[in-house]
Amino acid sequence: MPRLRPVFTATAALTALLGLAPAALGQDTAAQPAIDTGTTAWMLVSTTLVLLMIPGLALFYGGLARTKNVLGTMMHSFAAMAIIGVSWVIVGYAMCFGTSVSGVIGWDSGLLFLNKIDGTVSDAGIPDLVFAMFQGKFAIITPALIAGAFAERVRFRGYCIFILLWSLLVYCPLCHIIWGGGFLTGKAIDFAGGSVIHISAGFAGLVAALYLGARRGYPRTAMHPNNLTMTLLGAGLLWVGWFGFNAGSSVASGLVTAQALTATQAAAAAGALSWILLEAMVHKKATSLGLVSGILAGLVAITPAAGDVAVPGALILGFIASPLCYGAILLKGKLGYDDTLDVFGLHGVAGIVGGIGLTFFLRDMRGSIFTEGWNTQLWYQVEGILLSAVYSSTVTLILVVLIDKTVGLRLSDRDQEAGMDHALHGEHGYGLIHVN
Amino acid sequence: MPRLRPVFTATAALTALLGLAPAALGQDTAAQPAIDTGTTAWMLVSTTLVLLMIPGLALFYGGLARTKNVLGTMMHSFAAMAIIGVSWVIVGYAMCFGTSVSGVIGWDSGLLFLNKIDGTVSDAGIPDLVFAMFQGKFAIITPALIAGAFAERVRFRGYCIFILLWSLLVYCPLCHIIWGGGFLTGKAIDFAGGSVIHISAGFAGLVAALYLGARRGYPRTAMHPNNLTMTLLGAGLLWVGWFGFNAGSSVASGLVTAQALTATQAAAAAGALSWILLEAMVHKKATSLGLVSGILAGLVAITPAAGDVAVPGALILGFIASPLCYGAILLKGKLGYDDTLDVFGLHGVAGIVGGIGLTFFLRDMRGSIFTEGWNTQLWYQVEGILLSAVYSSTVTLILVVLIDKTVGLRLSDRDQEAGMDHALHGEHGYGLIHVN
Amino acid sequence: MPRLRPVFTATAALTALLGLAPAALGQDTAAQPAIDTGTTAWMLVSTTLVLLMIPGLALFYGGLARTKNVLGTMMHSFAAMAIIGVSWVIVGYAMCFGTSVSGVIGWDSGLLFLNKIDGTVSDAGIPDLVFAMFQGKFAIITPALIAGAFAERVRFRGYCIFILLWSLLVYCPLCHIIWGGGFLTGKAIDFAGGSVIHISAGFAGLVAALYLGARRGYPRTAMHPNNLTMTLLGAGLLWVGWFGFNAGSSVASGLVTAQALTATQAAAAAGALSWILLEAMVHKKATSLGLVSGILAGLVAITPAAGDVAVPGALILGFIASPLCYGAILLKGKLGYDDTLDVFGLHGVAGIVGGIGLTFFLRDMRGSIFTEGWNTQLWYQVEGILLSAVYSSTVTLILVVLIDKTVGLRLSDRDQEAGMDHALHGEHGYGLIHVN
Amino acid sequence: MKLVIAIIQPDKLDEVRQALIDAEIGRVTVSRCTGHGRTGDIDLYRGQEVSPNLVPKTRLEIAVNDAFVDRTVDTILTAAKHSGGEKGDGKIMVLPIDDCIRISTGERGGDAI
Amino acid sequence: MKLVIAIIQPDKLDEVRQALIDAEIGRVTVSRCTGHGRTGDIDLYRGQEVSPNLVPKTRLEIAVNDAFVDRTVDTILTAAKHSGGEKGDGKIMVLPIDDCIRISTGERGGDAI
Amino acid sequence: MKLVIAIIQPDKLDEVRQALIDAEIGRVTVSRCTGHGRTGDIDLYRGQEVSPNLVPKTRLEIAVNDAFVDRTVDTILTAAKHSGGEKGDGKIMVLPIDDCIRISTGERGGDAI
Ligand SMILES: Nc1ncnc2c1ncn2[C@@H]1O[C@H](COP(=O)(O)OP(=O)(O)O)[C@@H](O)[C@H]1O
Ligand SMILES: Nc1ncnc2c1ncn2[C@@H]1O[C@H](COP(=O)(O)OP(=O)(O)O)[C@@H](O)[C@H]1O
Ligand SMILES: Nc1ncnc2c1ncn2[C@@H]1O[C@H](COP(=O)(O)OP(=O)(O)O)[C@@H](O)[C@H]1O
Repeated sequence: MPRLRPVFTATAALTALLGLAPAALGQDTAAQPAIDTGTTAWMLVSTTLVLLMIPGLALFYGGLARTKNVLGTMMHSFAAMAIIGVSWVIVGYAMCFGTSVSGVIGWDSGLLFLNKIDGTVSDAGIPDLVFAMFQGKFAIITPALIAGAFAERVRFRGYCIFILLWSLLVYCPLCHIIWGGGFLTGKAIDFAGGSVIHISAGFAGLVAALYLGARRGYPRTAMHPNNLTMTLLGAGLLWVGWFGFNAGSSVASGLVTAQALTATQAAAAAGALSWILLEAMVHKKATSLGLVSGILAGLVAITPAAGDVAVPGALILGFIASPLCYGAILLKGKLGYDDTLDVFGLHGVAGIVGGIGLTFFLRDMRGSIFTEGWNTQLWYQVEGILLSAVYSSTVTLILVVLIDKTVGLRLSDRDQEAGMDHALHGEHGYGLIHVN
Repeated sequence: MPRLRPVFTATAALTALLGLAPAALGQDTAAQPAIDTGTTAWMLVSTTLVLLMIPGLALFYGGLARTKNVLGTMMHSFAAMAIIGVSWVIVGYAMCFGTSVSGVIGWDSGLLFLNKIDGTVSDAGIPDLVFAMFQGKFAIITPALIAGAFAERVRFRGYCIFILLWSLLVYCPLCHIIWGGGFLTGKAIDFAGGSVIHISAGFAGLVAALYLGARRGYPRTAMHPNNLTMTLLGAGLLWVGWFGFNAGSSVASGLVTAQALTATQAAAAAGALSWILLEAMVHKKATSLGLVSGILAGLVAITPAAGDVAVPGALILGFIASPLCYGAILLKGKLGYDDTLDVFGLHGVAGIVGGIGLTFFLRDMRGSIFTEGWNTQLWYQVEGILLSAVYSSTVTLILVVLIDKTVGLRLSDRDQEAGMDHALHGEHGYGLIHVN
Repeated sequence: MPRLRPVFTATAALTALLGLAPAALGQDTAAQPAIDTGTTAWMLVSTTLVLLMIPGLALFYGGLARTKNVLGTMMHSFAAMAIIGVSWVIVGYAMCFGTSVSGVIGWDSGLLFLNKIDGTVSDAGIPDLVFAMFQGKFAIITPALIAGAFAERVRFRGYCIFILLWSLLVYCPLCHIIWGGGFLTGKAIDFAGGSVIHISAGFAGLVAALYLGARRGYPRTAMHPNNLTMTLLGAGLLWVGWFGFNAGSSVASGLVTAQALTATQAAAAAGALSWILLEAMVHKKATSLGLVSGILAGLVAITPAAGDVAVPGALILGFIASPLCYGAILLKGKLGYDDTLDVFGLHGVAGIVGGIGLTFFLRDMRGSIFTEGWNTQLWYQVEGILLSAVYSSTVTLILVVLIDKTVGLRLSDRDQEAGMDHALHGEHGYGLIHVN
Repeated sequence: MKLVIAIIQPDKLDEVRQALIDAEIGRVTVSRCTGHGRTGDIDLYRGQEVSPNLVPKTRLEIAVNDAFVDRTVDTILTAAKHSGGEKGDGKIMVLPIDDCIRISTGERGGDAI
Repeated sequence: MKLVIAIIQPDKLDEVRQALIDAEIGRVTVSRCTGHGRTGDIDLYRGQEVSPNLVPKTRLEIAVNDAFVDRTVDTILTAAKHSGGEKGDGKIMVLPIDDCIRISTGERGGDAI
Repeated sequence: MKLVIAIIQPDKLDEVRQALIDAEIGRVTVSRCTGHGRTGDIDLYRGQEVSPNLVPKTRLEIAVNDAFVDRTVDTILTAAKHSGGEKGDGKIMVLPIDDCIRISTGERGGDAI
């Protein structure tokens, strides 16, 4: 069937072009560590759970948007699945976990298309591909988090370009520096991504929101969530997925995994409880959005700390994160800028609370890195947070300005009025109102 | 940074106050059983799956409420996550699985804040924390189940106090008695919580519904589910989560686990099929609410039996549970009391069906406890059910009366008319109707 | 308690009647392979994940239907859970994986009610029941997929009979032939069900849609999705579940599992990206339905190939599947037949793309079967696809004609206008519009 | 000029619209409402038959010139009936209009209808 | 014949309907609307009080014969008030009707109301 | 007294409301409807352009005293136009009102508007 050969050759050419040796084919798998099926199973599950967080986030954010923007808002998360999903396997993993180039970025052309690790097993007894997939989900969710800050007023095309560049220029370096062998690896404690994920996304959101300006009509016009039941379900899925996010970050299926899961559960519950208690005191009413915001605050706060604090510490972190986020959101109202879905107020603030706060509740099991005492550790923590905040803010600012001036990022007033769903996607979220 | 020390000291003081030795820090982990990563993985997953049931339940119940009560109804489940989530790690686990005090309640101050088990591994090869978390999810879902019985007419504050007290005074003792080393442990077969969970919740719901009286307008006014698609999704998530609930209750990843999962699957399908066949015969129409009610009936009926009956038994239990629940719900209509979402009609009735029915289909693998013959076993079963029913009813009645007379439990007629969402939570479920 | 004995005896009689030896009771479990708890854990999880796909599919399809048909459409998936859920444990498994009868169908009366495997362990180190349950979920989802092709115009009773017969007469033979020891087993590569599931369902849908004719008003009347947010969530759950579907099909928790998961992730992302890029080029707008259709196209295309192609191959398969499906759907518009939710356009087309396309990207690890060279393999692939397509089409045609002429399959025009929810199920999806 | 308001059964909407178009009455505004009718729209709820006291209906508003009133009413009368007229088929009301303006052009009166 | 249109608070719907039935006015059409009122329907959004500028309301339409107009208006007036009259309780409008037709039977005028 | 009914494009609601408030017409009732217009609201469905035959519209009802009718109509005319008037911008109808009652106080007639 010679008609089909060209395709075959084309691929071969493509592979050759990219310098990919056909690694998997001749690989010697004898000298590898044995696979631990149990750990592999849990890491596969964790990968799946973190994937579940992305539709969860789409629901969480989508429910809070106005009816006319519900699809556009959900698309921000789904587009991250498509775009970063592809870029991660091509270059993202290589940039995060390749050989360190001066401690700030990784690179290894053998890791392009995950070629080199197609058949290898890591020391933890899991196929390297599983780790790459697990990390890939983190890379997907981080830019999707930012989207909440400028929801309801961003063009889709510009957004897509933004998250791709942000992922390569902000996420990958930070991930490499703190986790992948860069200059802060092994110093700052960031169990599952307080700095790398939540603080970097929080500050990116803040900067982008400030640059793009408020939505048309904000804050004069009341902007009501179109469907809070969706937001509640989203929060539920996020909590569920976070077990993979945090407990999976142990890259094991053992004691630390259990501790991370326990801390996650305790902090989420404490965050939720603390938020509704506060609302009950202030307004005599506990809201459902408050409860789920508290869940999120607790989950974010425990993220950097999950494997390293015990139950009392987790409860306290969750408990204090909520009032601080609450305060930050009120402050936003005062300052008048428009962080649509409070990405900074939740992820930025709770990320800092967790990153700093964990120093005081460490279980002290990780040995070596603590020999220098807790105030050294505190300094490492501050360093990690500052680095993420400053670096992410700076590059984000450059990106949004560039993109807005070229392809356009801010949605025109007319399109904002018509709604993103119709103007950008040619769709309507709910056909309910169509009588036919 | 001396300014931060006070926090640190405060925690230390708190810990000391509660009599918590800093157990985890100096713990000797050498003599422990080795961790089985596979079993640990499955138990972590089961914990996650049972967590998923709680948003699932929120959807299931929420979809059946009227539009004006949808958030209030979902909040019942979410509040349980927050409140019992915190109380469980503080005292709940100690009261269920601590050293037995006269066979009726557990206690061990070392288990407060899960302190003593922070680094220990159980004989099953899983960290004790995983078991504590798995059990914690059961503790969360049980009071959330009750909420369905008095949905649409309960004050949020009173509800929160109710579930906290109910969890401590009803759930913990029952859990201890039947599972945690109390006087029925090892006698009554209750694989995953027929008595402890469904029967206790079913009777509590019945009693509370009777005491609080019917909703304003019931049964004269037609009260339509606001969103059955939500209920269907909820049922789907419950089925999914129930695999963790039942198969996880084997605390293993092996043969019994597989058997429990198989029985669960078979019974759920049989329950669903039986309900729609019945409807098709009676009304010439099969409803979607009927199908999912059948799923639930099947799942509840198999819960006490999951690990101990084979496929034919599971099919039969599922098949007979549905018509009996159906009948009970029709009877409710006749008797005229208002168990809003049929907590008794589903969980109470199907729990009894399973608890009694399993005696006739036992696989007879568990050995010793059956040497006394099946009618002895039947008596144990009845004993367990009666105990749960009577004890739960009694304490529930005391609690609802006390709470209603003090902080208030029944929602005023005016607030019922305005809807819980607006009156209690200051929110609206759907912004769809807001034109802007 | 003699009153209860009759039931006991009745079961015994039933069991005896069906020729079921009480296998599990006296079974010798000593000579079995040891259980691998890790692999068992992952396979339990995979089973759960594939179960999750069914509510996922219900949401995906349900959201695309019109408001008046939303429950009826979701019921198609849920009914499959009930009906095939029961038939599978009774006879389905025996027909797929029993001893081969002339290479076209399996049979083993000991497998009825899964009796013989109640306590056995397979060579992969997992209880046989887990494998049976995992496969059972595939059996459930396949007929549910077909339902999309004739959504909004089919009677519920006829549909129920159709899927039961289709499952027994089409699915079971195909499954046996390609996977269960039949004449194509070990020849055609169909890792997780490209032919067995997607192509067979795609062609069945096509044939049924052609026979039943278009919906009343099609294509003159615009028929709007009632709730695209539901469809998006459904797509998210499908992606999540597909990790179980594909990676679980390795029946392991190791290297191939990881490779299958990686390929799945890469292809889904590539499919989504490719679809929105295409839309952006053609319409200057990327739609959310397009993005999720692309996810589906990618997932279907990688299904037969998941364990056997590396990242570049997966990306390419995903990337080309979307435009081909897109084209097929446009063609449908031209040809004017009414495949309501594009079952053929997505599952049929992408299944063929994957089944043929994989030949050019094989990792070449499976050894022996490739010694004959890739064009032999290509021929096996074509054979598998042709077999599924022709066999499924033929039997489906017979079934729909028979059922339509007897119990009735096409919904009357009047009932189509009133909507399936009201006419067939006596319900309404959304009570939102009820003002009370 | 008159405003014809018709409350009909939702399942008749498509037919009525088609009939109106065939009678050259091309403009109409449709909304959802629920009515307190004599008839029951029986739903099932866990084995119980539930008859809602407010039944979903569809509301049409059609502004017409005086000469078209009868044709409009007759068309609806014919198309909205279930097999010769059933309870719950609905009602038509005719209200006077003082003025009518087309927004895009500013035309007034009969021309703007 | 008159068309009585009443915009009321959603939580009063049940009471108003019951009162109308008690006053032997059994037919009514109900729909949802939102109004630009003077009053605030305060919602909470993450600790901030949000006062929507369009407040959900319920709209009743009742076609009555002239003799019934006063009774209808008075009934609504009484039943729709919150504790003696609050801002936002709503408004009643009375419009003339030229004709009314029952679809099922074709009856016209006063009999068809 | 007159009842001004305007069917406008949903995306113009905010502007129209603001313009009315600026013209001191502060009360309005808003609801959703769909209209059978001449214009297409093109949606995409898997690569196909779908033009719904019923397009979502927004319906305003404003009860005004006779002196305000022109001002109301003119305000809407100006604010609801898309760049000088496009197909589908909608329609305004003016109906007579016999009486108007404020529920909270029982005031009647012009004062209650
Ligand atoms: N007098 C009325 N005022 C307002 N709406 C009415 C009136 N009469 C009928 N309707 C509307 O018409 C619908 C059909 O009325 P119903 O009494 O069921 O039909 P019919 O009178 O044709 O038998 C009702 O649900 C209601 O919405
Ligand atoms: N002149 C009017 N035109 C149209 N709708 C009106 C008018 N006046 C009041 N309404 C409707 O009645 C509702 C109640 O009005 P509001 O001003 O809050 O009450 P009240 O005048 O009784 O204090 C408003 O939300 C609006 O929907
Ligand atoms: N005669 C009419 N009767 C009822 N509604 C009408 C009438 N004419 C227009 N409409 C409403 O106004 C909307 C706009 O009408 P359209 O024909 O698109 O605008 P225009 O006439 O301004 O070009 C329609 O969708 C419909 O809801």
